[in-house]
Amino acid sequence: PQRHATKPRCPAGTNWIERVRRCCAQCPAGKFLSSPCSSHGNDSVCTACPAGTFRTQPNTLPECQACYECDRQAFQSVLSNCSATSNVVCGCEPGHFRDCLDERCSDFSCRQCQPCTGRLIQRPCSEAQDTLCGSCKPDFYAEGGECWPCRTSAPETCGKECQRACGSGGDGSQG
Amino acid sequence: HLPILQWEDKRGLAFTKNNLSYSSNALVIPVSGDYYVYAQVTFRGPIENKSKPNSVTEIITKVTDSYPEPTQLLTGTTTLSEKGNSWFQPIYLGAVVSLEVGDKLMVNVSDIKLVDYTKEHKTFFGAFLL
Amino acid sequence: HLPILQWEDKRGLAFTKNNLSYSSNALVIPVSGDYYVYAQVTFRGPIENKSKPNSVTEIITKVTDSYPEPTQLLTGTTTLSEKGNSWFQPIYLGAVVSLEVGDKLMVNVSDIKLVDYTKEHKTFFGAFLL
Amino acid sequence: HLPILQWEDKRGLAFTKNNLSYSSNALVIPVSGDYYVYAQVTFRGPIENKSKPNSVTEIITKVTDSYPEPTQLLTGTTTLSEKGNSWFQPIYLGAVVSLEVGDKLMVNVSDIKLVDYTKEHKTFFGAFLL
Repeated sequence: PQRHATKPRCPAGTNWIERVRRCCAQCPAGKFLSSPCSSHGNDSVCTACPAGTFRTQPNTLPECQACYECDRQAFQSVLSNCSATSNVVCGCEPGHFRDCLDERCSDFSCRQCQPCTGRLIQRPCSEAQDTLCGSCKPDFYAEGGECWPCRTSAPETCGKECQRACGSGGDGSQG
Repeated sequence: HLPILQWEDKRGLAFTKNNLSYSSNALVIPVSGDYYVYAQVTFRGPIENKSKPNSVTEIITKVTDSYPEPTQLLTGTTTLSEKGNSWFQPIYLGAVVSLEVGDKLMVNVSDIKLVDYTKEHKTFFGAFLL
Repeated sequence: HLPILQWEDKRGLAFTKNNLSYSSNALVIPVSGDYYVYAQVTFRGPIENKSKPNSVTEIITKVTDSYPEPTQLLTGTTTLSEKGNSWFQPIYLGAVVSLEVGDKLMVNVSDIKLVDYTKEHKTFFGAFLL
Repeated sequence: HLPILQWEDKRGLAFTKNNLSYSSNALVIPVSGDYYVYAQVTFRGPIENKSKPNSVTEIITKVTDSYPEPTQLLTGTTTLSEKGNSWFQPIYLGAVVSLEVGDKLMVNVSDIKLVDYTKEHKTFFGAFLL
């Protein structure tokens, strides 16, 4: 047998309120149900969500949801403030991108964009993804996975790659 | 939304205590009141053709007739150290929440394939009325 | 002493009942007895101009009129793996403790700037009488 | 079986609540019913002439007259990041289980030498009747 009494179907725009065992009109977004309707059902008492709380949908809940906060110390920025009908929306400060914790990216941390020192930028950093670094810039040569300015190389240590990129002199004298 | 864990409520370590019934992946609240709700999920890897994730997340959510969207009640998110081949990571959550009769409680996880289902003493979910 | 966390006690999921009250960063015990006390703190980083700490600590402490020093009731301390860029680490604590009327419960943390306070379902604190 | 932890039940943070008695390393159940059983073990290292283990495990087990083998009720097992010299790792477990009068509850650990016994607020064990 059904352990909890089945709830009757309520007409559209109303919800079953167990405490008073009747269907009451929903409160609009931005409000909550502070006291249920009386017998004729559409006089629900709705109260505006207090500051710092919100409801995005029509509801018959006894309280509003607490707004999230943007993690300013961890490089998040506020894209839109919390209102009575919408939660705060956070992004990342310039120079940072979203490192998502799940596919929907509902939770993310803001990571510093990589600088691509000495490299060409194939795709600039954006809110959604890190910079994509390309090959070494002109007058730079690749060594040990990094790009080094030609002017810092010395003839005796300028290897094949260095000579290719910086010319035979190796000290960037032509530059 | 994140995938929802399915629960075995008959065999072995029954999850449903004091006439909490369990249907379509959710614990159904039989009487309004304050409940201590808890869940542990043990994540583990590696699993074939999947690299080690940066983090794992467990969320206990509530669905109610009074509101069209699920409400996140408790969340545990932890990053995983990069190296290391086979890994285990349990996340335990528990707290008191006010619930209405008919409310449904579910456990969502960041990646259902990483959940160690093999033993019910490693991954479990329940609630009790105060 | 380690810094004490401040808590939201009214809005959203937060509530106080059976005259367990919250004042000046502490839960105040209304009647003597055994309580199940619990708290989860989610730590996270990196944050501006701070390198990653070796470890994070959460302590639930009790202050009582009959004893001048706070008593550490429950402690969770965990080391963090060195590498890794952004990191998350929740610590959950919970146990039964005997408390007297007027006792105050607080949560101390190793570094308040590392606490993720942005969502109520990630960091929370509570108690109930058995 | 894994080694069993011994508990200090008199001094300080008494573990035994609501007349649960404690004898030969086990909590003895005084009356049948549903109990919320919980335990936290803090593991730590390094300890002399022992390299850092890959993982640590905590298991709450039940011994009952009606069954010769211990039953694993709750298990927490977590891998440890390789590097790092001194390390700490707490594991908290808690859930509702149905117990019979005379049942014994124990906590087993993967390596007893790694358990941080020094303070009872770091490693604790208890239960309460719902």
